[in-house]
Amino acid sequence: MITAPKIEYLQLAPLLLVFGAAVLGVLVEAFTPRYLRRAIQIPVTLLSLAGAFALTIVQTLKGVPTEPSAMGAVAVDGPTLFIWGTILVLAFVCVLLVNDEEHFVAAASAVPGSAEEERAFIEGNVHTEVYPLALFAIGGMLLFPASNDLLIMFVALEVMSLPLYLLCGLARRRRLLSQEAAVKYFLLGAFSSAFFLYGTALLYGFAGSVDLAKIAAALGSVAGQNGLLYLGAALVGVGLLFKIGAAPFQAWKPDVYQGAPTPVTALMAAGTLVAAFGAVLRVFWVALGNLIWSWEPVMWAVAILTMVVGAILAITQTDIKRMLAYSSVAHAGFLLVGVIAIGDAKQNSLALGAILFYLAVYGVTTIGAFAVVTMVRDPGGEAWHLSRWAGLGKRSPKLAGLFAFFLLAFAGIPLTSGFFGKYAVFQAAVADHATPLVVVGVISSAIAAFFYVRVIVLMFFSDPAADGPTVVVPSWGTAAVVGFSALATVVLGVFPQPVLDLAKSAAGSLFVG
Amino acid sequence: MPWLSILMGVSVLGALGVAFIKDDRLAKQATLVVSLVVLALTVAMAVQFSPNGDRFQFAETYDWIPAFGVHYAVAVDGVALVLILLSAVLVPIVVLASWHEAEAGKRSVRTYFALLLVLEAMMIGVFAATDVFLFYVFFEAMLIPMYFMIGSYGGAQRSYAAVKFLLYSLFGGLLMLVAVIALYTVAGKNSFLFTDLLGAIKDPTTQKWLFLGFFIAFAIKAPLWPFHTWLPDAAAQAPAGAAVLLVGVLDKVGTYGMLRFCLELFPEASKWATPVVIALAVIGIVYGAIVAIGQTDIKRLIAYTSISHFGFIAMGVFAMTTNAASGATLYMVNHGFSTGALFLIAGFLIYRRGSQFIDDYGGVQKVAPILAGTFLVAGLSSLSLPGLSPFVSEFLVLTGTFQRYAVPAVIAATGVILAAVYILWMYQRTMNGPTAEAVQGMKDLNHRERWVLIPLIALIIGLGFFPKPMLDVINPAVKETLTNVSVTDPAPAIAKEGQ
Amino acid sequence: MEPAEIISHTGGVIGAGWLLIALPLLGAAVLLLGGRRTDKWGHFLGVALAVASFVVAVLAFVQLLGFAPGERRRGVALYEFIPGVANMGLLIDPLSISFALLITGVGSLIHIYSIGYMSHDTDRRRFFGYLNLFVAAMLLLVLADNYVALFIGWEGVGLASYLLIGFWQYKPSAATAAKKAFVVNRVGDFGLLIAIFIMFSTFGSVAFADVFPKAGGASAGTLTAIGLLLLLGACGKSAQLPLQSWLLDAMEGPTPVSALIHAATMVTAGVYLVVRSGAAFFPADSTASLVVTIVGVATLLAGAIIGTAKDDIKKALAGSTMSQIGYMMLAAGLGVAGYAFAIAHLITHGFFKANLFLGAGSVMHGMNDEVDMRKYGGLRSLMPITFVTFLIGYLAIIGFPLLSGYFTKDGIIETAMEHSAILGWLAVIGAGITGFYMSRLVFMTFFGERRWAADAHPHESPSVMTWPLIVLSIGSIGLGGYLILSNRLMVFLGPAVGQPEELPAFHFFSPVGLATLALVALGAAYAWLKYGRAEVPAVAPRGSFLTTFARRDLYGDALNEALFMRPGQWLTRLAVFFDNRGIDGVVNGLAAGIGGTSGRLRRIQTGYVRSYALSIFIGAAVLAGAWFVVGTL
Amino acid sequence: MTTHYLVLSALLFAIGGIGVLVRRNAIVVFMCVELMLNACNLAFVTFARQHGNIEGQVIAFFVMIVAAAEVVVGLAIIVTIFRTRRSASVDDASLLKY
Repeated sequence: MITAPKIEYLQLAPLLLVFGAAVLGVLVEAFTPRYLRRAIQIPVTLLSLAGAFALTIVQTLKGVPTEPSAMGAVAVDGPTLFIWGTILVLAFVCVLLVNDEEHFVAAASAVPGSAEEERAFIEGNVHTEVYPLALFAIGGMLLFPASNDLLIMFVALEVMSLPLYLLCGLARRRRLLSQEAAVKYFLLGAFSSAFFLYGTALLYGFAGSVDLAKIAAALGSVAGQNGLLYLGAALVGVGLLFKIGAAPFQAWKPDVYQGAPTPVTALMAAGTLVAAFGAVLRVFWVALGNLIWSWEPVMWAVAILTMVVGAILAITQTDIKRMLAYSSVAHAGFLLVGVIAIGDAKQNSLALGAILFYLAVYGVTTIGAFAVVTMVRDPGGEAWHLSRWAGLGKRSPKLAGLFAFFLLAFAGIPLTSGFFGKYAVFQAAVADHATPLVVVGVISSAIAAFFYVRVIVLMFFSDPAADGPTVVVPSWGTAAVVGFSALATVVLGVFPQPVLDLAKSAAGSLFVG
Repeated sequence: MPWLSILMGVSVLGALGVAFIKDDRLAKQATLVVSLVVLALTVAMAVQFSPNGDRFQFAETYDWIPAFGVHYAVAVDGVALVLILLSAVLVPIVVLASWHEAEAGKRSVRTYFALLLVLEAMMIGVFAATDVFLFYVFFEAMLIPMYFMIGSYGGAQRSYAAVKFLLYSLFGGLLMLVAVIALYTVAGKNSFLFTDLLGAIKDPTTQKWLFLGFFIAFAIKAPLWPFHTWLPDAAAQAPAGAAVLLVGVLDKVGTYGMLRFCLELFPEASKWATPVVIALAVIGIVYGAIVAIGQTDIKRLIAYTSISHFGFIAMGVFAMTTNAASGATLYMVNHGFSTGALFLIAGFLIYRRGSQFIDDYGGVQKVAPILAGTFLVAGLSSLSLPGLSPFVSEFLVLTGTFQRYAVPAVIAATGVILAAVYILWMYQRTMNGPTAEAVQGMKDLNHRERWVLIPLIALIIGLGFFPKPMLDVINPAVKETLTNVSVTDPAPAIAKEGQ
Repeated sequence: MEPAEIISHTGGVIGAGWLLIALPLLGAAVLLLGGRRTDKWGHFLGVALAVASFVVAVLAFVQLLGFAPGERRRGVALYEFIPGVANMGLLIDPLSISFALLITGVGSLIHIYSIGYMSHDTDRRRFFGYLNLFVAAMLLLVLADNYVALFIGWEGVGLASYLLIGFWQYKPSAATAAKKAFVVNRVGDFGLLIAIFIMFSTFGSVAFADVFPKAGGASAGTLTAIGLLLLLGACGKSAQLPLQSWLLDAMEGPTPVSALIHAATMVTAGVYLVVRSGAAFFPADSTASLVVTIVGVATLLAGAIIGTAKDDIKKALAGSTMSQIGYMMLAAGLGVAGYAFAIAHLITHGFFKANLFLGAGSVMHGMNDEVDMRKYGGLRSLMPITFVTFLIGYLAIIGFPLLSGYFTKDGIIETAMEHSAILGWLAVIGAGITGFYMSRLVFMTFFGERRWAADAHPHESPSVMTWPLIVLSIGSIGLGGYLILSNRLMVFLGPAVGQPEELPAFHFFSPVGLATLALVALGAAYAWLKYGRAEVPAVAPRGSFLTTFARRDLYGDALNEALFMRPGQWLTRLAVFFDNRGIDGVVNGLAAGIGGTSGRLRRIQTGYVRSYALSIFIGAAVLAGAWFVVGTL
Repeated sequence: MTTHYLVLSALLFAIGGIGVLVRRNAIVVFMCVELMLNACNLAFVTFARQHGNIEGQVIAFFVMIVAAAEVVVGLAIIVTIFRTRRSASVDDASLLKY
C-alpha cells in the first residue's frame, strides 16, 4: 500500500507559482486571440515573478527550513532562498527588457527574408510565446540550485535549458546568427547534459542513490568503488562546468551570447550563471564536500584556465556581445576561486556568502550592460561591432557614461559593486590559503581591465564615426532596467553591507558549527 | 568638528553642482569658488592642528562594512596634513590655469572641472584615510577621474597614455589588493584600522610578502625606477593642469604610502628591503636626470626630472633617519609646488606656440620676459637652488641619508650637478639665444596666468627661507613613524669638543 | 695663536648686521619684481642700497674695533632655519667684516660706474637688480655663521654670476658661457655639499661655533676628506685648476660684472672658504693644505701663461685674475702664516683688478665694445684718466715697488719661500710672467700706433665712470702698504684666523724681492720689445706651440670636451634609447605579447559546433583522468 | 554479472559521443546524443539491479521523458535552420566564430 508523499507546498510555493504561470501562459497562447496575448502575458509573467519573490521573502521571514522538502527532493535552505531571490529579481528585470517587440522575430517558423516573414512583419505579429518560455526557463533556474538529488537536478537542468534553446533562435534581426546560436547551444547543451546524466548514473552506481546527502554519506562507507566515484563526479562536473561556461567548456558561450536576442543573452548571463553556480555548490560542497582533497587541484586548474582564457580571449574581440561573453567566462573563473575556498564551517559560510554576493552583484551589472547594448542600434539592428561604438560618449554621454560605469564595475574598480564582489571572493580564497590562485585572479583581472578600458577609450577618447549608430529612446522597460542596474551597482558599491549580511546569514544558516 | 569629511563633502557636492551647470563660464567660476572654499577650510583646519598633540587629529571613525572590518576612518598626522594642504593649494591654481584647457579639445568643459573636484575629494581622502581598506579604495578610485582627464582632454597620444597609466597603476593596485586581503586575514583583527594593524604582522616572511605587495604598488605610483615609463607618456599627454595634479599629488600617494604603510606596518621587511630600495632610488635619481637631459619634449623632460626627484623622496623615506624622512615629506610638498609651476608655465608656453618640442622655441625671454623669468625661477627651484624650497628638502634628504648610507648619498648628490645641466640647457634652448621667428610676437603672461604663478613662486621662495613651520608639523609625525619602525638616528661621531 | 671664541651678540649695528644683506636684497626684489615701471630710477635705487650697505658695513666695522681684539668674533643669531640642522645667523669678525667692506665698497664703486657703462642698455634696471642680488648673496656668503647659510650665499652668487654672464642672453655665446659657469660651479658645490654632510654626520652640526672646536677630535681621514672637498668647492668658485675653464668664457658678461664678480669678489670666495675653515680643516703641513698650495701654484702659472697669449683684453685680464687668485690660494695653503697675506692680496687685488677691468671697460666703451687689443693702440692721449688709472693698476699688479701689489705679493712669495723653495720659486716665475703679459696688455692698448677699426672714435668716458677708476687707483697705490706694514691686517685678522707666534717683519728689497723685481723687469722689457716698439700685426701670428697652448687655455676646454661632454652626450643618448626600447620596450612588449596570444588563441574558436563538442569531450576526458589520478595518488 | 551491461552502456555512450564528433548531419548528431542518454538509462537500470533498489529504474523513465522533450525542442530548432539553409549539416552553421 502506497503512502502519499509529503509535500511542503508553502516552501515550494515560489516554484509552483512560476511554473503555474508558465502553464497559464501556454494556455493563453492557445486560447486567446493574438491581439490580446501581450496584454495578458506581460502582467501574468511580471506578477508571477513578483509573487514568487514575495513568497520567497515570506519564507525567509518565517524562518529558513532546515529539512529538505518534497521527500528530500528539494532543499529550500538559506542559500536556495537567497539564490531564488536573486534569480527572481534578475528575471523580473530581464522580462522588462524582453518587453520590447523590437528584439523578437515575428514568426520564428518563417524563412528569413521570405514573403511570409514580410507578412508577419506587416501584421505586426510578435512571439508572445517568449513569456511562457522564459517562465519555464526561470522555473528551471529556481529548481536547479534547489534540487537535493541529482535526478531533480538533471530535470531542472533540462527544464531550464530547453526553453533557452528556443529563445536563442528568436532574434528578430540577424536571424541566421540567431538560429545558429540556437542549434549550437542545443546540440552542445544536450551533449553536456548527457555527460551529466552518465555521471549521475555512475554516482548512483557508486552510492546506490542519487540523493546528494546519501552520496556524501557513501563517500565514507563505500570502499573500492573509487573508479565509479571519480569518473561519475568528473562527468557530473563537466555538465555543470559547461553551464557556467568554465574553460575548457566555454566554447559555446561567445557564439550563443552573440547570436541570441540580447534580452535572452542577459537572462542567460545573469540567471543561468547564478542557478548553475548554485548547483555547482550543491554538488561539490554538499555531495562531494569530503572529497575536496581529490577535486581541489583539478578545480584549481579549471579556475586558472577559465580566468586566463576569459581575460585573454576577450582582449581581441571586436563584437561587444562576444566581449561580454568572454568577460562572463572570466567572471565564472573568479567565482570558481570562491568555490574552491571550502574548509571548516566558518570558512564555508565565508566563501558561500562571498559567492552569493558576487553572483547577485554580477547578475545585476551584466543585465544593465546588455540593456545598454540593446539601445545602441544601427539600421540593421543593434550595433554590435565595437568600431560602431566609437565616440558614443560625445553623441549620448549619459548612456556611454552608464555603460562605462558598468564596465568599471566588471573591472572591479572600487566604489562599484563589482569591486566588493571580487574582494569578497578573493578574501575567502586567501583565508583558505589559496593566495596563489588569488594572485592569478588579480593578474587576469588586470588583463581583463584592458578590454573594458578599451571600450571606454572608444566611447570617450575617439571621435564619432560620421554615420554612427543611433541611440534609441528606451522603452519604459529598458529605461527601468538600466536605471535599476546602475543604481544597484552604485549603492552596492558604496554600501554593500545589507546584501552582504543577507548573503552571510543565508550561508550561515547552512553551516552552523 | 568633522573637518576632513567636510572637506571631502564640499568638493564632492561642488563637483555634482558643477556637473550640472550648463554655462561653461559659470561652471569654471563655481569650480574656482569651491576649490577656494576647500582651501580656506583646509587652512582653518591646519591652524587648529597642534603639532605636539596626539599623532592623529580630527579623527572620525565609523563602521562602513562591518562584514569586512572596514571603517570610514579619517584623521591626519603632520605628514598627511601637509600633503592635504598641498592638494588644497594646488587645485585652485590648477583650476585657474586650466581656464581654457578643455576648450582646446572641444570637449565638455564642465565635466573637466567636475572631475577636478572629484579628484580633489579623493586626494584629500587618500591622505586622510586611517583605515587601510579605505586608503586602498581611494588609491584605486583616484585613477578613474585622472584617466578621463588625460584621455579626454590630453594631447595627440592621449588614449595610449591614459590606458598605459590606468593599466599600469591598476596592476600595481591589484597586487596591493592581494596584500591588503592577506594583511587583514593574517592579522586576524577583523579590522582594517591602521592603529589596529600596527605591529599585527609578526612573522618576518609574511611581512616580506605583504611588504612587496604594497611596495610594488607604491613604486609604480611614485614612480620608482624601473616602474616609471608610464609617467613620461602620461605627463606629456595630460593637459598641463592634470599633469600638475598627477605628478604633484597623485604620485605622492606612492611615496606617502611607503612612509606610512610600508614602513610602519612591515618594519622588519622594510629594513630587509632597504638596500634594494635605496639602490633603485639612487639609480632613479641619476638615470632620470640623464634621460631628462636627452629629452626633446618639454613635458617629457619635466616628467623625467620628477622621476629623478622621486628617487630622492624614496631614498629619504627608506634612509630611516628623522632628517631624511622629514626631508622626504617636505620634498613631496616642495616638489608639488616647483614641478607644478614648471608644468604650468610649460603649459602656458605650449598653449601659445602649440608645440611641445624644445627645438621649436628659442629666445622667448626677449619677447616674453615674465614668462621666461618665472620659468627660470621654477627651473631653479627644480634644480633645488638654495633659497628656494626644494633645496631645504633635498638637503635634508641627503644629509639624513648620509648619516646612515654615505655612499648612496654621495652618488645621489651628483644629481645636483645633472639637475643644473638639464634645467639650464632646456632654459637656454627655449628662452635664450636669438628669437625664433615662430616665437616672434608671443604674448607675455596675462593677468590670470600671473595670478596662477604668484602663489606658487611665493610659496617656493617663502618656504625656501622659512621651512620651519612645515618642519615643525612634519617632524613629530615622522619621529612617531620611525619609533614604530624602532630605528634611532645615528649619533654624531664627535659629540663634544675634543682636542 | 688660535682663533678666539665666538661670542653671541645682540644690539648695535652688528646686531642689525642683517641689514647688510637685506638692503641690497630689497633692491633686487624691487628692481626685478617692479618691472618696467622702475626703469626711470631703478639704477639709482640700486646704487643707493649698495652704498647704504657699505655704510652699515663701515659702522659695524667701527663697532667691532670697539671690542678688545679677543672679543671681535661676534655671532648674531637671526632665526631658526632648518630645525635641528641649521640656523640663520651671522658671524661678524675681522675676516668677514674685511670682506664685507671690500664687497660693499668696491661693489658700490662698480654700481656707480655701471650707471654710465650700461646707460645705453634698455635692460639697465634688470642689470642693477642682478648686481644687488649678487651683493646680497655675496654678503650672506661671507657673513654666515654656518656652512648651510654659507652654501646658500655660495650658490646665490653662482646664480647672480649666471644671470649676469648671460645678461645679453640673446647672444648664444653668452647663454652658453653662463650655463657653463653655473654647471662647473655646481661641480664645486657638489664637493662643498658633501663636505657639509660629513661635518653634520661627524659633528652633529654645521655651525662654525660647533664645528671648529670639535674638529680636533675627528680622525685625520675625516679632516682630510672635508678639507679636500672644501677645496673642490673653492676651486669651482675661484676658477682654480681643474675647474678653471668657466672663468674665461665668463667674460661674455658686461665688463662691470667681470670687474665685480669675476675679479674683485666672487672668485675670491674660494680663498675665503679655505681661510675661514683653515684653522679647523687645513692645519699647516696637512695633506689638505699641501694640495691647496699645489693647486694655487699650478693655477697661478696656468693663469699667467693664458694671460700671455690672449688678444681679447678681458680674457687676458681674466687669465691674470686666475693667476692672482692662485697666489692667494697658495698663501691660504701655507696656514696661519699665509692667511693674512692671502687676504691682503685678495683685498688689494680686489682694488687693482677692479681698477684694471673697469679701465678696460672704459676703453671698450670708447672703442664701441671692441675687445681685440690688436685693434687698439696709442690710446693714452685720448683717454688720459683711463690711461693713468690703468697704469697705476698695472704697476700695482706687477708688484712695482711701494704699490699695493708689491707688498702683498711679495709677502706671499716670501712666506712660500720659507715654506718650500720650489713653491717660492714657481711663484717668483709667475710674477715674472705677470710682468710680461700685463706690460704686453698695456703696450698694445695705450702705446704703439693706432690700429683702430674704421668707425672707432675713441673718447674719454663720462665722469660717472672715471671717478670710480680714480678711487680704485688710489686704493691700488696705498692699500697694500697700509695693510702689510707693521702687520696691521695680520694682527687685525688674528682673532678670526689665528696668527703665527712671532710676526714676520717686512724687508724692503729682500733677495727674493729683488729677484722677483728683476724677473718682472725682464718680462716687461721683453713685452716692450715685442709689442711696445715693434709692429703689432692686426691678426695674431700662428705663433709657437707654446703660444697656441696658451691661446687654447692650455687645452682645458678640449680636455673637458673629451672627458665629460662627449661621453656625457653618448651616455645620454644611450640612456634615452635604453629607456624607450629597453624598459618601456619590455612593458609594451608584454602588452603586445598578451594581445598576440589572444589573437592566436581566438582562432581555436572555429565556429564549428563539432570542434566545440570535441573540446568538451577532451576536456571531460582530461578532467576525469586528472581527478582519477589525484584521487588515487 | 552486471559488468557486461555496464561495459555495453559505456560502449554505447562512447559511440554516441564519437558520433556527435564525427557526424555532420544535425539529425544524426542529435540521435547520437539520444544514444548517449539511452546508454545512461542502461547504466541506471544495471546499477538499480546491482543495488537492488528501484530508484535507477524510475530514473530511466524520467530520462526518457526528458529525452522526448529534448526531441521536440531539438527537431523544432533543426527544422527551422534547415528551412533557412536548405541543409542539415552542422558545419554550415559556422558564422559565429573567433
